[in-house]
Parts: sequence; C-alpha cells; structure tokens
Amino acid sequence: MRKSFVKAVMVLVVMTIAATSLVAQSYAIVFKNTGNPYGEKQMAGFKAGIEEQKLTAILRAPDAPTAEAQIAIIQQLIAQKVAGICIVGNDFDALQPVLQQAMKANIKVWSLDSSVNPASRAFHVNQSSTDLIGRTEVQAAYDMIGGKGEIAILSATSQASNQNAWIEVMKQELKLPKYKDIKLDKVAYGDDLRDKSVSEAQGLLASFPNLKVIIAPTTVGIAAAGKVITDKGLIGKVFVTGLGLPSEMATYIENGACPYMFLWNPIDLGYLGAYAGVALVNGKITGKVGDKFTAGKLGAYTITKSGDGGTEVILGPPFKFDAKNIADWKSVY
Amino acid sequence: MSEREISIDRPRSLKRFFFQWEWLLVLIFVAVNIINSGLSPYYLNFGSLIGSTNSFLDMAFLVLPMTFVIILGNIDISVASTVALSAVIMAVGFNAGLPMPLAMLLCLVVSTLCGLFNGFLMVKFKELSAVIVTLSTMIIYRGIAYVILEDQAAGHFPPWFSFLAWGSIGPVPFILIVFAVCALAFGLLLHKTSFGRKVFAMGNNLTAARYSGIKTDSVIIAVSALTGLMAGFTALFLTSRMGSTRPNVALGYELSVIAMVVLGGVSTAGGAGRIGGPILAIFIIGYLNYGLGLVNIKANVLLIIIGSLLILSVLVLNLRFGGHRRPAPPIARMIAAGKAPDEKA
Amino acid sequence: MSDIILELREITKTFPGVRALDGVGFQLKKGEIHALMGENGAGKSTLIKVITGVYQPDSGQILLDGKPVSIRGPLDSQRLGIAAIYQHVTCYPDLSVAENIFIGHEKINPITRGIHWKELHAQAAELLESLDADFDSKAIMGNLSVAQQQIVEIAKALSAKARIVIMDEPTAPLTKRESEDLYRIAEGLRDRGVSIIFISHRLEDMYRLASRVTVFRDSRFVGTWAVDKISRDELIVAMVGRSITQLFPKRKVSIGEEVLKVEGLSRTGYFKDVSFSVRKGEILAMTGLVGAGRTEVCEAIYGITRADSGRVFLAGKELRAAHPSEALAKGIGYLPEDRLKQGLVLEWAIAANVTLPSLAQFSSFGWMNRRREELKAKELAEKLQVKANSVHDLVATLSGGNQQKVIVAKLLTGDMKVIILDEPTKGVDVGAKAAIFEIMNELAAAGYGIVMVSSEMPEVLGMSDRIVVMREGRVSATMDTADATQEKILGAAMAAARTADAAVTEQA
Amino acid sequence: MSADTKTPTTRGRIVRSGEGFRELGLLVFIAILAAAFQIRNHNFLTIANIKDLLTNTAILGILAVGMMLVLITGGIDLSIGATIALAGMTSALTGMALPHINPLLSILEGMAVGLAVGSVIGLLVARFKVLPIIATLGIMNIVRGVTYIESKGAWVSSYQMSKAFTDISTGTTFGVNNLVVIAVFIFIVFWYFVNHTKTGRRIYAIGSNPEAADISGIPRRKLLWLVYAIMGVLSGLAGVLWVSKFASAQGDTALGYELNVIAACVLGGVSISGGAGKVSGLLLGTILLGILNNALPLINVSPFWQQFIQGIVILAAVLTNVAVKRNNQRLALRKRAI
Repeated sequence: MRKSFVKAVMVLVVMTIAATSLVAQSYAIVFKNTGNPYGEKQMAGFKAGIEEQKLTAILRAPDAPTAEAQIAIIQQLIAQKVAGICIVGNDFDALQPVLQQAMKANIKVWSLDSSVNPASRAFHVNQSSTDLIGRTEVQAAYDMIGGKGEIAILSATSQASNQNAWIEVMKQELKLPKYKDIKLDKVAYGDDLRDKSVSEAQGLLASFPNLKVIIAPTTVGIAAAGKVITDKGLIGKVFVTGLGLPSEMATYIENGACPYMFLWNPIDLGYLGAYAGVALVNGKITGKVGDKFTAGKLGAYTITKSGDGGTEVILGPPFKFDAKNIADWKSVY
Repeated sequence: MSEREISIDRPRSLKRFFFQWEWLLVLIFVAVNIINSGLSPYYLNFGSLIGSTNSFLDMAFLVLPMTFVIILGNIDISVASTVALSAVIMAVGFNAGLPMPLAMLLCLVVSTLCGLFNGFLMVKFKELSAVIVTLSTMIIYRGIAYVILEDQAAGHFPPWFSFLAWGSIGPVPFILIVFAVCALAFGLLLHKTSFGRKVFAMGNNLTAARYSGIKTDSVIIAVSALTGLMAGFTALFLTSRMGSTRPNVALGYELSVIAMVVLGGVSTAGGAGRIGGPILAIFIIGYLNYGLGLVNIKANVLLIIIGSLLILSVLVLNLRFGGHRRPAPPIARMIAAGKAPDEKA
Repeated sequence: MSDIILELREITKTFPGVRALDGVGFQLKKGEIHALMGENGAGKSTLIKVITGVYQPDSGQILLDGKPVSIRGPLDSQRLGIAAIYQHVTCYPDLSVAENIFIGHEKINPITRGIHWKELHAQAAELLESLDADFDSKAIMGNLSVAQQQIVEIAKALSAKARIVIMDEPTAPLTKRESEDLYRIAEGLRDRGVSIIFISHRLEDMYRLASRVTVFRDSRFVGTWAVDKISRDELIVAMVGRSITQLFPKRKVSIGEEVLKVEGLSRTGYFKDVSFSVRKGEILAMTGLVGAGRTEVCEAIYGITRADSGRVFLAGKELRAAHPSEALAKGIGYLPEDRLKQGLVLEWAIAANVTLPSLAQFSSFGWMNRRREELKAKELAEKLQVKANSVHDLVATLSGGNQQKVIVAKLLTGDMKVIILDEPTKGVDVGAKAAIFEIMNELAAAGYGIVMVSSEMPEVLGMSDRIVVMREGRVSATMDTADATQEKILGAAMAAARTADAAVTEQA
Repeated sequence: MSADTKTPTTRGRIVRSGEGFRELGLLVFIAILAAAFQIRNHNFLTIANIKDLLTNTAILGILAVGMMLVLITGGIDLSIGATIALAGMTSALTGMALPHINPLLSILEGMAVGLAVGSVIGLLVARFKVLPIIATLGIMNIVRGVTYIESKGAWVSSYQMSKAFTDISTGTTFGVNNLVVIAVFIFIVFWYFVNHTKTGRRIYAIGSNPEAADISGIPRRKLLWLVYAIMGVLSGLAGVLWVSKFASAQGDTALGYELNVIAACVLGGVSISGGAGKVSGLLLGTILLGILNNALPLINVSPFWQQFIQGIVILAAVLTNVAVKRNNQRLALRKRAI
C-alpha cells in the first residue's frame, strides 16, 4: 500500500520533471535567503520576465543567507545544465570559484542586486548606481536637518557587501565641504535582526543625545529605527531615512518618523535581470560596455562601466517614498 | 570450586550483526538514492554523484572528531567559530606576506590552539560542562575573527589553492580522497587503538577510567586538539571552496555536525557509537540535499524533510532498537556544575 | 485468624533467557523482622521488586492479610502500605530532606494549593526526631552521609504509614556503629507493629535482628527457619549449597622487607599526620569508622587526590604520584570502595575491563592487540575463578563477588608491589567473600604488600597481620593482630565525644 | 530510643551554607559590570535606558523560565526560536485577516500554537524517548519550514497590524511597560510553581534522579510532557509579544535565539545536567545578558569588538562563579578541625 503510493508519487514527479526538462532552456535565480519578501518579489519579477519569453525559470534561495549554502545550490544548478544563473550574492568574492565552474560548463552567469566580483560574472544588474544611492541618502539626511547636525548609520551585518559599498560612498561624500557641519557619529550593525537592530538604535539615541538622523540602508534596520523613534516619542526630533520596503515602512512614513526614504521596484529589478540574462545567453550581448538590449515593457538598456571594475546595467534612480505616495505602494511590495 | 574454562571466542550471531543501527542508515542511504534518481534525470550520473561530494564534505571533517567528543560524553559547539577564526588568520597571514603553505600550516596551528584552549578550560574547570565552555569560546573565537577582519574579506590566494576543494584526481574529487583518508584514520583510532579504548571508557564511566589510571585530562585535551585540527581542515577546504574568507563563514555548522553524529547512532550520553554511522549520515544528508536540490525543491520544504528524517530515524531507533541502547539522559551526563563525577568533594 | 500479613505463593518471574524466580513462596508475620538471605543472583531483589510492584510476576499469587491482591506498580504497593528501602539509596540529591520524605504524598495547603511547608517540615522534624536523626529537615539530601540518607529513607517509609518495610542491604555501606543505630531503629519499628523484610549478606545482622530467616538459592525457595533453630554452618550450606569450612583461611606466609612506607601524610580537612608501613607478604588492615579518612589516605597514596604534606616511599624510593597512572606504573594498585562507580565499566566485557589499567601492555604503538588482551583476561579470570562463560561476557551480568574479582584481575595485569583493597567484601555474598580472602592470601604469599581497608571487625581480625586504626583523620592506634581484640580496636576507633559528628562531617 | 545520643546540631545550616553564594557572586559581578559601563557611558544608568533594558530583556526572561524547567529535567529545547516565529506569524496573519480581533485572543492563539508544538516535542521526548536535543533540532527545522510556507515568504508589516495588537507590547500598566509586567508576573508565578507546588518540586525530582522517580511512582512521562508543553506555551506567548514589540512578523524571526536563552540559564546557574536551578539565579542571569545586549551598543567600542567582549564577559562570569565556589569549599575545609 505504502510502496505503491511512493511509486505513484515518483512516477508523477518523474513525469513532471521530464515535461519541464523538455523545455530546453531554464534560467535560475539564486536569491540570498528564503522567506524574505524583497527577495520573493525580485524572484517573482524574474520569473515573469523569463516566462514572458516562453522559457523556464528556476527560483532558488537557501534557508540561511550564507555563501556556503549558495555554493551548494549553484553546484546543483550546474549539474542540471541550466542555461544561465542569475546570482544575488551573499558574498562578493566567495562565490567566484563556483561561478567560474559554472562558466566553464558553458553556463552564463550574471549578478543581480547584490553583486559578485567582476571575475565571476558577465555583468551586474544594479538597482541604481552605488554612488547615486549613497549620495542620495546623505543628501536626504542633509535636507532633513538643514545641513547641520549629527547623524549615524544603522546597517545590516558588517559583512553585507551592498550595504558596505553604500556606506563607503556615504563616508566619501561626507568629506565634501558641503557636509562640513554634518558629523557621522557611528556606524552600527543590527545584523538584520529585529532585537539587535532595536538595541543598536536605542544605543545610538542614548549615546549621542544630539543625534538628528539615522540612515539605515536596510529594511530591518530602518523599520527598527522607525519603531524606536515612534515608541520614544521622538518623532520630529530625530529622523530616519535610508532604504526599506514600503510595506514595512508605511507606518513610520505616515506618522512622520521617516519623512521619506528610497527604494527601487524589486519586481522590475528581477524582470530586468531576466531580460538581461536571456540576452546574454542568446548572444545578443556579451557584457561589454556599450552592449544594448530591450527589457520587455521596461524598454531599452545599455551596459556601462561599474565602480568595481566590471560592467553593469542600471535599472534607474532610486524611487522616493513619502507620505504622499506610500499608500499606493505599501500593499505592492 | 572446580577450575572453569573461560572461552575467548567473540560472540557472533547473524541477528547481532544485522541488528545494527548502521544497517538502517544503509537502507536510508539506498532509499535516498533511489528516490533521488527517480526524481531527477541528472542525479544518477557517476561523475556528478561523486563530484557533488565536494559540496558537503568540507563540513564532514568536523563530524569525525565530533564523534569522539560525543562518545566522551561532551559536546563542542565552538567548532564553527574555530573554522572562521583559523580561516581568517590564514588569509591575513597570507596577505601579510606569508608563503601559502606556511599560511595553511598557520591555519591548522591556530585551529589546534583553539581546540587546546577548550580542552584546557574543560580540564582546569571541571565544574563547568562542555556546553558552557564551548558556548563561551564559540562567541569569543568568532569575536576575534571580527576584530581581525572587521567588515573585510580576505583572499587572493594562489590559483593552486583552489585545487583543494575543486580539484580532482581522475573522476574522484581531491577532498573525497582526503576525507576518506581522515575517516579511515579516525575509524582506526577510535576502534583499533588504546586511545580509542580510553575514549570509550571515559564516556562510559569517567570515574572508573580515572581510577584505572587513564590520564583522563590528557585524553580530553587530545580530543579537543584533534577537534581543533579538523576544524582547521574544514577551514582550509571551505576557504579553498570560496576563494576568500570572512569572519562569518561556517555559521551554524555546529548544529548540522552534531545532528549528523547523532543521526549516525552515537549516544549523546557518551560511551557508545561507531564511526561508520556518522560517516553514513554525512552522505545521507549530503545526497538528500543534493538530490532534492536537483529538482529545485524549496529550501523551506527541505528544512521540513530533513527535520522529519532526523526525528523519524531516531523514532525507529527507539522503537526497533530500543532494547540494547541506553535510555536517553540529558544532553550529556557531562561534567556539570557541582556534579563533576571525576571530582572528590 | 493467622498472623500472616503477607504471603507469596508459587511466584514465577522470567526475563529473556533467565528464570529469576521459580515458583517461590514466602510468608511474613505481623510485627516480625524476617531476614531474607541468599547469594547474589539468588532472586532476592527480584522478589522485592515483585512485592513493590516494579515487576509483575508471570504466575503466582500475592496475599495481603489473607486476601489476594495485584500490585501493578510502585504506587499500588505504596497504597497497600508497603515501602522499600533500596540497596542503592534512591533519593533526590537536589531536594531537601523533608521533600525526600514526603515526595509522592506532599502536604498541600488547601487554600493556596501550594505545598504546606510549615506542616511538612514540622512532620519531617517529628519523624526525624523519632529516629534520633542528627540533621535538619531542611538540609539538602545530596549533602548527607549514606547513613543519614538511609534514615531519611526510613522516615519516608514511616511517613507513608507503611505496615511492611523492606530493607535491601541497608547495612552494607554502614559502619558497625551506624549499623547498631539502624538495628535500634528497626527494632523500634517492629515494636510499633511494622513487619520488616531485612536483606543482608552479613550473618551478624541476621543473628542480631531477625526472628526468622528465609533462604533463596538459584531462584528457588530453600526454606524458612526460626533464627535460633539454625546454626551458622547450616545456614551457609543452605545458601551456598555446600559448606565453607573456613571463612578466614589465614595462612602463615613469610613477611619480607618493608615495601610501602607512609610518613606524616596530611591533607587539609581530610586527614593529618598519617604514618604506617607495609611489608612484603603482609596484610595490613586499616580500620575505623566510615569517614575516619581511610579512603582519603588511600586515594592520596594512589594519586587520585594530592596530599598537602608528608611523604610516601615505595620500596625505599620516594613516590609522588600526581595521578593514578603514576602509582600504577610504580607498582601500587588500588581496588576502590565503590566498584560500580569507580571500579568498572559495566557495559563492557570482562576482557576490556581487565586490561583498562594497562592498555599499553596490550598494544604496540597504540595499536590494540585483542588476542593478547583476550588471552590475558582468560588467564586472570580463570586464576581468580570468575564465574563466567567467556571473557566477552558483560560485567553488568556478573554478581557482585565476581565483579570484585574482575577488579582484582585489573590490578594483576601490571607489575604491582602493593595492592590496596578498599572494602573488598562490601556487598559481596558469603561464598564470594571466602574466595576473595583466598585471593588475598595468595597475593600475600606471592610477595605483594597488601593494605585492606575494612569496617568489618571479623575480617579485620581474621585476615590481617597488623592493624592500623584511624579516627577523625588521624591514626589512633597501630597494633599486631595477635594482640588485637575487638574492644581494643573499637576503643581506638571511637573518640570520647562527637564521633558520630566526625563521621558525618567527612562526607561534605 | 535513648536520648543521650541526641545532640542539637547546626548541621542543616552548615550543609546549606554556600547555597546563596552563587547568586551573591553573580550579583557582585553584575554590579561591577554595571559600574564599569556607567563609567564608560554616563547614560547607562538612567531611567530611560533602564526602561529600555528591561523592556528588551522581558521576552528573554519569559523564555528563560521555560528553558529552566526543561534543563532541570535534564533536557534541552532548541526549537524555541522557530516556535516564536511560527506563533508570531500565525497571530499576525490572523490579526491581518481580522483587524478587530481582541489582542487577548491573539495572545491566546499564539500560546495555542506554542502548546501544539510543545506537545509534539513532549510526546516525542516523554512517550517515544527521543533525545531532547534531536527531537527539538528536528522540530526546529520543521516548524521553521512551516512558518515560511504559511507566510509564503512574505512578512506582516506594521501597517497591517492593528494598534491594539502592537499596544500589547508598547502599552503600559501602572506606568510600567506591559512586557515587563508580563515577565514579572511569569517570574512570580513560576517562582511559586517551582518552589511551592507539588508538580513544581516533582520536576526537580525527575531531573535529580529519574530512576528513583519511576520507583516512587512519580508520573515522569506526564511531567516531561508538561515541561515541554510549558516551554511551548511560553514560546508562543513570546512569539506574539515579539511580533507586537517589533511590529513586524518575519519567517526568520528569532533565528538562533535559543542560544541566548540557554546562555541566560547557564549564567543563572541552571545545571545543564538537570536537577538544579533557581528562579532567583535565573533572574540574575537574564539581567546579566540583558545588560550585555543593552550596554555594548552604548559603550562606544568598535562594533567589531562587541562579540569578543560579550564572550569574554560570559566566560569571566562563569569562571568567577567557579572561583567563588572553590574558595568557599577551601574555607569550609580549613574550618574542619582534625
């Protein structure tokens, strides 16, 4: 009885697998970790982009955001002989060996959102230029406090490559004479954990009584900071800005703890990643500067030089979410 | 009283032979493989089957000494942090100009020192359980790694270094060969030498072992150092696999490693177990991950499957093999606060 | 109406491969102390477990007050007024004395539904007082001495209003004086109308206390006699199935030069200024109350603990053993007091246990030679007449006496000069006792110097050449056995005042 | 019975001396640590910060109480982080679907989810004799996976929660934060439970000597089950409070939090091998860990040093305790006249 059930299940599964593998080309996206709504949206956008072109999409993400787990997944994808792998890296360098293995097996590799180093990718699909994101956030803080006062940064983990790149830009930017009256007190790390981010935000407020702005380039951090400021009744005295999901931040944008913040559309980003990848696999582009391709409904894109020495394609400037538009977006992503 | 003949024949019976936990593991292993090859056309391919071992074997080096640790009735949750610290120091050493072979040696030395420090604490402070000692050093070792590398990654190793994790001799991955050698060595050490005998004796009855003149402190330190050394091996292969390293590598390895050892039939009460079980468990979990990964099963479903496998196999173990296994005491009847069995008032 | 309170008829209990009880019967009268005797493995413990409901008999009948009852679990037997005090005290070391007494039937405050501590402690104190206890009901159980813990167990039985109290080898871990206290308590219980089943290996326990005795042998009932109607020799024949002519077969051996010499050995809080010596072929008895520091001195010599000052000489050379391995290497072997905890790996085979102290001998470059190990184990096991079929038999399956022989075998694998035996006959049945004494004599004849720690006056007097008596951590007397009497030894062992206290303090 | 041997004795007291030492040592350690932090940053011992500290530590405390019971029986529960996530996510999803649901019902719902998980673990451990570490490791994976599936990878965000729901954790009762009130309440209830009720004392008994428990007819299985069920209920409660406090429910909520909870117990003197542990010690252990989490961001050291300092402090606390104990023993030995 049980045996026949197992058999039946196996036959069924084999049939579906066989059916799907008939579709010659499958494209895989490997996100950072599972259960992350930002990632789910990005993967959904990727899937939409791939399926629009009548191809198969494979969506993968490990249960914890580690490079080790992504390496194992990429090895499995190599064994499946997928056409292309779109990687949202948990580590800038650590995926290089396995991604080069993939390339050796004639699999095209490109990174999305959180990049891997140029040696392990054809190009990077960037949400926005790293410089622009860093600059925009510092400018936002400047505007919120009239160009004068103390600020602090509350990031994800100290190992997060995207966040670290943005923070680096912010620090460079703050050296400009324009920002001479703005003092960066501290870069704190909340490790993208709710409890730790809250403790760190509270610590910033307690350690630096003159703190005016917390910049948090990560959803968990910005929401935690918004929550702390709201609970402490500091709305209007201390501001939060940075990057965050509109859904998570709706409350704090509406109540004024965060006058405005930025993000891009993760669905569009995934969609762009899909089109860019298919163009790469089909040989329309190779990833060198000046390559052009059309990304479905998003229109035409050109590959440009990126800050890390490789090439990239940029989705567009970050989108500004404020009290006026947040209601439209909070239920979208 | 008449002189009585005492035989020296070893007891042998078919029932005894087949009524072993390892057979169940073999069955599970075969089942996993059958299911996997049914699921994915890419699975049953000698090249990828043997080649895929490099995706899970780096952690396996920790399973070998952890088997010793758990047979001793202890537990070590600092292994993953030891991996991170030794990998970081190796990378920093190399980037500071040390030749790569020396940097690799440094990695093993550092990891062994970490193990020795654990052993030292356990021996000098017998009132403390191994959980407490290694919980503290777990935080400290990774803490040092963060202090050293901060938010940086370190790498740029010479190209040949990647051979460790990615290279193969013929169709057989280099890491599999090294692991086989290590597994053989640990198996012989545990089952064929006086050292292994001492480990079992201490796990069964630490006090009696001490009264029998076994240098229990030395054995604990030796096992801790071995654990450290193998953490260094994991660090080498993991770093080679990733081409660079960071303070947050190998996060959470300790629980996976402990799960494999226990799935392998080693009693967490100490004193019982064989090396074959944990080795089979490595391949069961490794191939299960790999095979289900080939059909792109979601990570959360995989979590449920592995969790269920763990519980089901132990359930079977208890219901079917319940008779001759010792009852389940706490995480380990180890040298716990105030109750050191080895300590006279 | 008969005065039989408990009767067992045709009880049979089998375990896989073993028939533990074979159609046995047993009768217990109201208000009597009934001794239950037999060698280890004769079925006494199984019988007790049947009475207390831990085991269910396969067949047979249990009658309480003449009515058949079925006892399905420990709770049932408690309800019927049966309480047992087990061989290895089954207490809760982390809980207080009062809680240990009342666990299972705690006093509950009807209003708060919490434990009624005041009443609990008051009742506990009352019980303890009636038993002449010298400790508080709030003391933590784990900090008490074994004798004190036993008093708690008895208080526990009383608190449950037990009509039948079973004492399973209660005197085994006790000194003579403590045993004497226990006798008085048992008699007190009897006078209150409680029936007592008393299991012991000590014949003197039985003669001192019991009015009737029942003997079991090989899972069978042998007989029940009034104690004054059966002679000592007849009793031994009933138990062992043959007569043991001489319990203390002391032979004359030639005593050689001094092999172990202890000078002014001290350890803060345990013992002070201990000096004695042992010669080749000599058996030196070390006696005194439990807690007088005998075991501690031996452990310091053997390297389990370290003495703070003083010196130990082995064959003229100073020995500073920091660890048992050093003592063993130099030629001192120690048979520990607690064979289950300190002496054996119970789940292991005989062979592996025997070779444990000298693994280096059975391995080359660390590689175990199992053949050599098995042969040596066979040789020693046969020499010591261990009752086993194979050297691969698990030690856990052996009787106490045979387990003790395995520990002796452990000491004989190495090249020993001095062997220290700490309470070698504790909890060992009569037949095995004689065997162990014989082994001791053979060892002495073979030129070993032997130190025997013992609380049993007859064996001290019967076996030794010289006697060292310890009291409160000091040597209070050294005498030749030829000149010793029981009175002399007791006089030296007990100080004028606070002896019981001293015995207690040592346990902390 | 002769009266002459009856000597009034203080043994009971002698035997018990040193019992309170552990707590005292920990208290002194905490005081020194607090003083050091205060010197480093004067904002540490302010009312506002102590409020933060207590609020942030409340959930840890609630969980530590349950974990103490589990550890006393000689077990361990690694699944609580996952249970927190599942209970929190479930109550948040319900709250999203039914915005006007009474927050008390949400709490009950979370506790029910926790009870279900705890019951299964209890069943595995008590009935099927699965080792606690394995049973809870397996359940941890399963529960975490179920949470991800239940939430379909999405989070429940602040705007999707009713004010009544988030007020559970941010509201106050008599001027004290609700979380702190709940934690204090639980500490008092469990202090009474473990010290003054039959069941509570029997939990110590089964951890102290399981074999004896069987012989004396204590329902060991039922108590084991109960302990894991209680742990589950408290995890469920903590899950709702967590989600309410942070106004966000994620699939990876409280990932790895079990280690913090175990650390709090260990620092509080709960024995990993079972039988021993006191609520007073546990409270101090929890507070010590709470101080570390609160103060490390405050003392303005490089964030990269935080983990190292945390580890050193934990090791120091544990070793100090050993030193105090040993010294205590040595003094007791010296006093013993020979």
